[in-house]
Amino acid sequence: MIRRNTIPFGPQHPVLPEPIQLRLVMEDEKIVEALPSIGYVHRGLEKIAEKKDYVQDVYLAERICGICSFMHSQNYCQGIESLMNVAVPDRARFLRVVWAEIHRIHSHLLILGLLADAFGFENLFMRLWQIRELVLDIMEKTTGGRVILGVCTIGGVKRDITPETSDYILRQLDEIERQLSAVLPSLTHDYSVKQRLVGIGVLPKDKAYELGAVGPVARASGVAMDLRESGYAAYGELNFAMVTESAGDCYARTLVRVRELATSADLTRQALAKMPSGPITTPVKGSPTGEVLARIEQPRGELNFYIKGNGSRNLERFRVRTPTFANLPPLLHMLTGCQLADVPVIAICIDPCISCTER
Amino acid sequence: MPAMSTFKKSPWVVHFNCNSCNGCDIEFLACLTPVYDLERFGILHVGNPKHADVLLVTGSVNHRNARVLRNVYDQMPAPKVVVACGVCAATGGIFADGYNVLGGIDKVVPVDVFVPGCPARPEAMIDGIIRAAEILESRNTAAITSVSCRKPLHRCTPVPDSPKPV
Amino acid sequence: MHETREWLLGGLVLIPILCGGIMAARVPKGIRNLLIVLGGMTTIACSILLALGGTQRIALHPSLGIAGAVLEPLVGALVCWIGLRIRSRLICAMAAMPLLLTLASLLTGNWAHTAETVVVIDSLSLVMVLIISIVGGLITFFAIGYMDQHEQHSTPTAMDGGSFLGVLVAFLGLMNGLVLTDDLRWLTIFWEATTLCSFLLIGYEGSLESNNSARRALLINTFGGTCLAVASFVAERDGHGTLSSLLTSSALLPLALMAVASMSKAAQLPFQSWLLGAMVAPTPVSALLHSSTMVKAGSYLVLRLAPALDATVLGGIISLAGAFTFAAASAMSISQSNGKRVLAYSTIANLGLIAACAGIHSPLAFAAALTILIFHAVSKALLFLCVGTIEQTIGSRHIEDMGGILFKMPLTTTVAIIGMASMMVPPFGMLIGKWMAIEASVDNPLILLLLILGSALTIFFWSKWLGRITTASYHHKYTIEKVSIWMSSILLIMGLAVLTASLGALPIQRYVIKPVSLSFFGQYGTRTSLSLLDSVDAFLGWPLLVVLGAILISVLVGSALFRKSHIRLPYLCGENVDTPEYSFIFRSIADTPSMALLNSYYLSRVFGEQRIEMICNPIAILIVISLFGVIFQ
Amino acid sequence: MIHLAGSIFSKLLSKPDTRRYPMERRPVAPGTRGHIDIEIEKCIFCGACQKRCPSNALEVSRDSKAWILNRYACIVCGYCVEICPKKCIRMNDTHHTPGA
Amino acid sequence: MITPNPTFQIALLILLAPFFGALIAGLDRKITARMQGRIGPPVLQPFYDVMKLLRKEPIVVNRIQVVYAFLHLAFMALSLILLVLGQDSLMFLFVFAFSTLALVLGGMCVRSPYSRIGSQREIMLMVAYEPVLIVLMIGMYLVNGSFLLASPIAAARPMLFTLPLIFIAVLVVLAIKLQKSPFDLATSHHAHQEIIKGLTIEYAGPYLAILEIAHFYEIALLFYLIMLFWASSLLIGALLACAAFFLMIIADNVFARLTSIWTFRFMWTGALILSLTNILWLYL
Amino acid sequence: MLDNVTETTAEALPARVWQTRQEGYRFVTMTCTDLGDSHDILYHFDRNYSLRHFRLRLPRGECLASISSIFFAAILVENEIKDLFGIEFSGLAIDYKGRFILSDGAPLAPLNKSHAGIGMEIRNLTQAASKKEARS
Ligand code: SF4
Ligand code: SF4
Ligand code: SF4
Ligand code: SF4
Ligand code: SF4
Ligand code: SF4
Ligand code: SF4
Ligand code: SF4
Repeated sequence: MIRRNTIPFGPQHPVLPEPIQLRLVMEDEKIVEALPSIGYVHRGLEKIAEKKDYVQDVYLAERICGICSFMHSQNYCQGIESLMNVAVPDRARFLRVVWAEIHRIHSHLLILGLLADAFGFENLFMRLWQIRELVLDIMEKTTGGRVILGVCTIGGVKRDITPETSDYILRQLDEIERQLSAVLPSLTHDYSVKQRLVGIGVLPKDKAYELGAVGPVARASGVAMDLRESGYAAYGELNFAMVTESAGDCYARTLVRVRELATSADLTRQALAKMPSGPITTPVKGSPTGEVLARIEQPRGELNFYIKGNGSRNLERFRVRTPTFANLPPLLHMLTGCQLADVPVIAICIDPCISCTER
Repeated sequence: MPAMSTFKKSPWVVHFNCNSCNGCDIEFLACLTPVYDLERFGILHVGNPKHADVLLVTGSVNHRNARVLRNVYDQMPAPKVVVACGVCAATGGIFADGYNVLGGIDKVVPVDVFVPGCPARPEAMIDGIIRAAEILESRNTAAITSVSCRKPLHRCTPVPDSPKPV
Repeated sequence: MHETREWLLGGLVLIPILCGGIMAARVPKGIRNLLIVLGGMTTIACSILLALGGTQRIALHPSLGIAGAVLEPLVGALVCWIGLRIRSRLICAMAAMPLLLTLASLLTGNWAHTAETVVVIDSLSLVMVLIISIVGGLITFFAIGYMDQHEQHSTPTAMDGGSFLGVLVAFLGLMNGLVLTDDLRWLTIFWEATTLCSFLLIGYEGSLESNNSARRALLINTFGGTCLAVASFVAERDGHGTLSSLLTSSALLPLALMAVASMSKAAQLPFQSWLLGAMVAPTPVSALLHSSTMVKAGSYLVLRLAPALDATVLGGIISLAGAFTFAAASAMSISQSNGKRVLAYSTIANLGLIAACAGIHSPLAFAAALTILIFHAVSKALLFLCVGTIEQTIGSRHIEDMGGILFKMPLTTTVAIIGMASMMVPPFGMLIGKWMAIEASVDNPLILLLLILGSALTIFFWSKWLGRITTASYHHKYTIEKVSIWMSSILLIMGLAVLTASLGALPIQRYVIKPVSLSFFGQYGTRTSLSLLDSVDAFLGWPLLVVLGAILISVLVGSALFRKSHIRLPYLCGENVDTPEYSFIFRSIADTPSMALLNSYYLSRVFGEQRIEMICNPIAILIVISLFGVIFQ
Repeated sequence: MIHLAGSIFSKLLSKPDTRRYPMERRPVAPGTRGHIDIEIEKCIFCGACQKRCPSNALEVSRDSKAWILNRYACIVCGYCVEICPKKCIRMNDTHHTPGA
Repeated sequence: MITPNPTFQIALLILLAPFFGALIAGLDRKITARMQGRIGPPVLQPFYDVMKLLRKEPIVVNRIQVVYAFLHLAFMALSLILLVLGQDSLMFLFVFAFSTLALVLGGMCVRSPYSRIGSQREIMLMVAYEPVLIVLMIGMYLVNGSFLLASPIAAARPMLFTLPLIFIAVLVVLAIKLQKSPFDLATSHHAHQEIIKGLTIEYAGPYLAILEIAHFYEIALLFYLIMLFWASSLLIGALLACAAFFLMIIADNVFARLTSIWTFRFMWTGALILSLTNILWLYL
Repeated sequence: MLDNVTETTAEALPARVWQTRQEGYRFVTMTCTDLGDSHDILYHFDRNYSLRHFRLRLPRGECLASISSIFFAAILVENEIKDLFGIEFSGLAIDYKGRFILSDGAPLAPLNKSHAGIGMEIRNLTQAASKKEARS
């Protein structure tokens, strides 16, 4: 007779840099039910946004989450710009792509490192995070912030990239790729790593679509969906091939992220090369009215902001639906039936960001 | 035992993310990695409050995580210190106005070191933890008995040992 | 002295049977208890007196031989009649065998072959008598207290306490007879009689389950009994009416048959199912059947045979079967959460170990077998009694329900901890036995492998259990157990016995077991095994004493350092709820409290009972068949 | 099978990547948002910075001529620096030291 | 083996072994850090850690836990003594196994799910590696004709030549015992992902220090055990052990953690068969 | 700007959502806005980067049928709206009972306009304390 075990997984748990609780019901070490309990990082950001003025909200939006902070400010600015019919200067659109893609590289390296940590590969974790510091150096050099960049603003960007910094970025990217080439094969080809990833947490394509998976999780299951294809910012003028995999397991998700590192580096290079000259910002007057659902492809997938203005400096409603929020139902699906040892791996593989999920 | 500066040489840190936007968290994690390498000070990142000397908190307190923070703090053996990382942990930062933000973590646990910044830079965190380790050293072992255990455990009633799950 | 000896024999065999017989006649409770004490005490006293007298052959009146020849078919007929009543053709057919054989021997003309019936009191039978009388006696005393309570909360059955206890006491007498007699016919009679008694005891509850179990026990053991009967017939035909003469002959067929008989009684694979079924009976029965009597008859027989197995292939196969049983039963017990079943599998495993050693045919192996036999009897009896007591108190025999009992039932649990420790922890006796067994089997790689795997697996279930009963919540205030004086005193005595026996493990080794095994093997032993035995003997006792000292000091220092003020809630990811009742509740979904539960692992997908049975039973059957294959080679 | 094997040796033998922070301070990139400072002489106490500060970290009082920064509330966003009419708020590139 | 007086030897062992173990642990951490491109802690860090732990508040969940901690320590020290004094090898193994068992029981006897998971896994690991160790002892007997652990020292030929396959299997056991990837399942300093700190989770302060000290003894013990494979020369034996430990560090840095079932399967097939093959050729 | 918005009613909603699912749309999210006397609820769906929205006016105090049986993915957002706006959903596949994102002691339905939603008192407290520090 098997008796069921119930254990809390989180909120204070070392594998989760962020607090969320999964209540795991297990038979021996096999998970039969996993239910999330959230609200440990709910700050009430949507309400705060209504109380601050819409320019201050740029700073607030950046702090929805520190990992892809730039994407949040970018999406917010794009939403407000579309409400106010602001035409963003071309150079600013390209600059946004540069920072967004560099941000994506940092975010992917971060989560790949955490993934390595989740399956107990400390060296790999350390190496990936050490390379990530090179990315942070780029950000610090170009924006003055390591994590929260604070460069996006309504109507454009605040800082320019000079030819020298552009060269610096290119050199740094080469260095990053050189160092990654020594480390990434271990993540994609090592026996012990594959043992922990291949066939773990399988999410079939139809389930992925039905449960609303987004970003690398969806793409790893073969759902071709990448909002960059819709051509916001300067993506319409750059070439890139969407990365998809079909297996739908943790390994596929890892591969998607690994391959996206290359796409992002490539996009950065393209954007730097094709960078038009001109101003980086336009003046913005008035207040937003109307409603919009602004969308953008974040490192973790599709990010939605519903912004409703009422003609005053305060917004009527600001709602955030982040990719992790969409990826939680697929996570529950993947967890059922897996082994306890695989819980951290599967959880990290959706790249959970609770902070933006709960706002 | 000679009063060796053992605490200063091996402060073990447990990290709890309260209401943080992740900015401070990833900066703390960055401290552990090769570029900043906290372990060279003997600092170990432990997952378990029972093994920790330093509680490093990022983010502010909300209604749900206040109790968790308190529990984590209570489960640490004395002597212990608390480091609040980032302005959220100090005052609530940009979120201080939120309906679900109770304020800085000093609302729930006694804080010894505040590290400003949004996010706090790794260098600032290193300063903060080293400072905390010094405070730890100065807290003498005799104070151990004055651990905070908020409530008396009196109301104990016998219960069946393996009751059905609630 | 001769006369006294005969009286002693009477005390050992007849008095218990007599007492049991009287009790079966529904005497009042007071007299009943008196009779039990009388029967038990007499056996214990007689066994000690007998042991003091040393080894000897006693020839009894020749008429007993005739009586045996008459009784044997009668017992067979009785079994046959029961078989008819429970509608089992198979049992009838098998039980009819002795009848037919008697007929056959009448025809062939060697009926009532022996002029005298001999009782051989050698060192082996002395050891057995001591175990049976002392351990068995104590169990019957325990049963007084146990059945009192048991009857209070169970429906009365056809066999109410009186006759039940009667059978229990009579069992001791029958077992004593079994190990003392040298006459093959009497051996068969006692053998069948114990089968019958166990049938009655297992069927005590009268429920469907217990009836089925009783029937299975009868079936399997009758099969063994029939093998024995055939063996004795064949031996007699060849002119060996007694065990001792049979063993000096080189007749393989009777040996093989007797080996099978011993396997069935000792519940070796593939015969293990009856012993597991026997768990439905009240705990004293399990204790009696598993530790000192019934199954030990099987081990006794195989040990008896051991010297005759002199490096034959037969010995190898017996050994293999035993080792295989050891490994398989250990594996099966991993998936068990029912305490009694765990004990049952562990019994099967240990009996397998004994058989494995007996087959190896070396003095060291024999000594190992004897050591295991002795310590197992005491420890296992103790454990069964503990589980019984625990079950009566907490109402469950599931291991997972036993958390925290250290505080609810301090005495029983402490004794149980000693019992469990004695099964696997140095310096207790069982471990010494296992140690010798492994060293003795170094020359048989296959057996060695099975022993190694088996002993690794045993760690699994013992530690699970031990961990669970020592579990304590933070600050539980329990109501302390109330156990009847009969039960608690017996538990205490047995606990102390285990402790002292283990303390004296090496002296016992040197002064009891080594002489016995030398007396059996002195002339046969190969050089290496003798030198190994010497190395055991030369093994300094100090590590064992130091180990015990370390345990003692650790326990004392550890508990002295503990302060109540140091207690904190366990780690539950920070979501503990500090309720006064539980220390393991965490807040979960929607802020509602949820209980953190973590049972031990049973790995039923890997070590599931059925799964392993499916693999192991066929293999075991093949081994049994090959036992005969050897003969016809 | 084991792709890291080679590079761990090169790591072992080469100089560590660690920046020995308290011992050696690395020059920060120009324009790094470290902390803000005020040149109080230039300030006209107009209160614009207080009004715009997203984090309510500033308190300006025209009457008592006070400009107070709560450095434990300032998110170092630099908005005040941008909007100050007198350009008297400066962005410094070093971080504030922790306080107790 | 050098000093004839056993009492003196025992005292020396009890006092020095933990220092030796701590030193190795410190080196381990340092080298690991360097392999990751970090500076790493001072080599003496394990000492500081233990000293600090001893000064902390001793918080526990129940009394028995404390008893088990002491049992673990006592038996670990004892098994080291049995080993170095060359006592019977199986008896040594039993004492050694019980030491681990005490740790497991200490983890099990608290009502903490993580601690219990750690314990269950440790039991699985024990069941996985115990046969290999017994086979090692059998091999030793077959080579040296005696179960005494002193016998390899007297032997002329290093055991490494006669038991090479067993040596490999023992290396795997070493990885398990040192909680190195891919086997760092039950408890480990760095791998806290699944079960935080596994079975030591409910120990704090001085009691954790006791477990640490016991681990230092264990390191010394394992070091000696490896040395036995080249017992004829103290120096070469030590070098061999150093090489083995270095190998462990490398393994720790190039493997991900695998699961307990995988470990179990691997030990009972791969490692066990490897060592049995070695035994078989000794029979031939 | 939001286009492709279809106004619908609470009764007609499930059928429409079902049909949308049949057409191969993916559930994106829901947005609720407090309009004072009623709640404005938007359902967002996506197919190949083109959005489709349903708009629903829910008078205060009325209950809404959950679509979690059609799109399981809606379960979280419905629970969230329940917490933040106090709208009851019938037939939730997993019901967190209004304690999904808010905990005991947190304000009820804080995203409604009637709720001030700002913890000024607390803020003043903390600021006063840390200001002292900042000055010194
Ligand atoms: S998993 Fe990573 S982030 Fe989490 S505790 Fe471990 S090192 Fe820290
Ligand atoms: S998705 Fe995660 S990393 Fe990105 S902004 Fe949101 S919380 Fe931060
Ligand atoms: S201080 Fe800033 S970076 Fe840190 S958690 Fe708060 S908002 Fe995020
Ligand atoms: S029991 Fe009372 S006095 Fe003692 S630590 Fe707890 S709260 Fe303080
Ligand atoms: S047992 Fe309970 S009541 Fe008694 S001192 Fe301890 S906590 Fe208090
Ligand atoms: S908290 Fe629970 S276990 Fe502890 S004393 Fe109270 S009732 Fe007993
Ligand atoms: S905006 Fe500038 S001038 Fe005005 S109060 Fe602030 S610092 Fe002074
Ligand atoms: S930097 Fe930003 S947060 Fe700080 S005072 Fe200026 S506006 Fe306020």
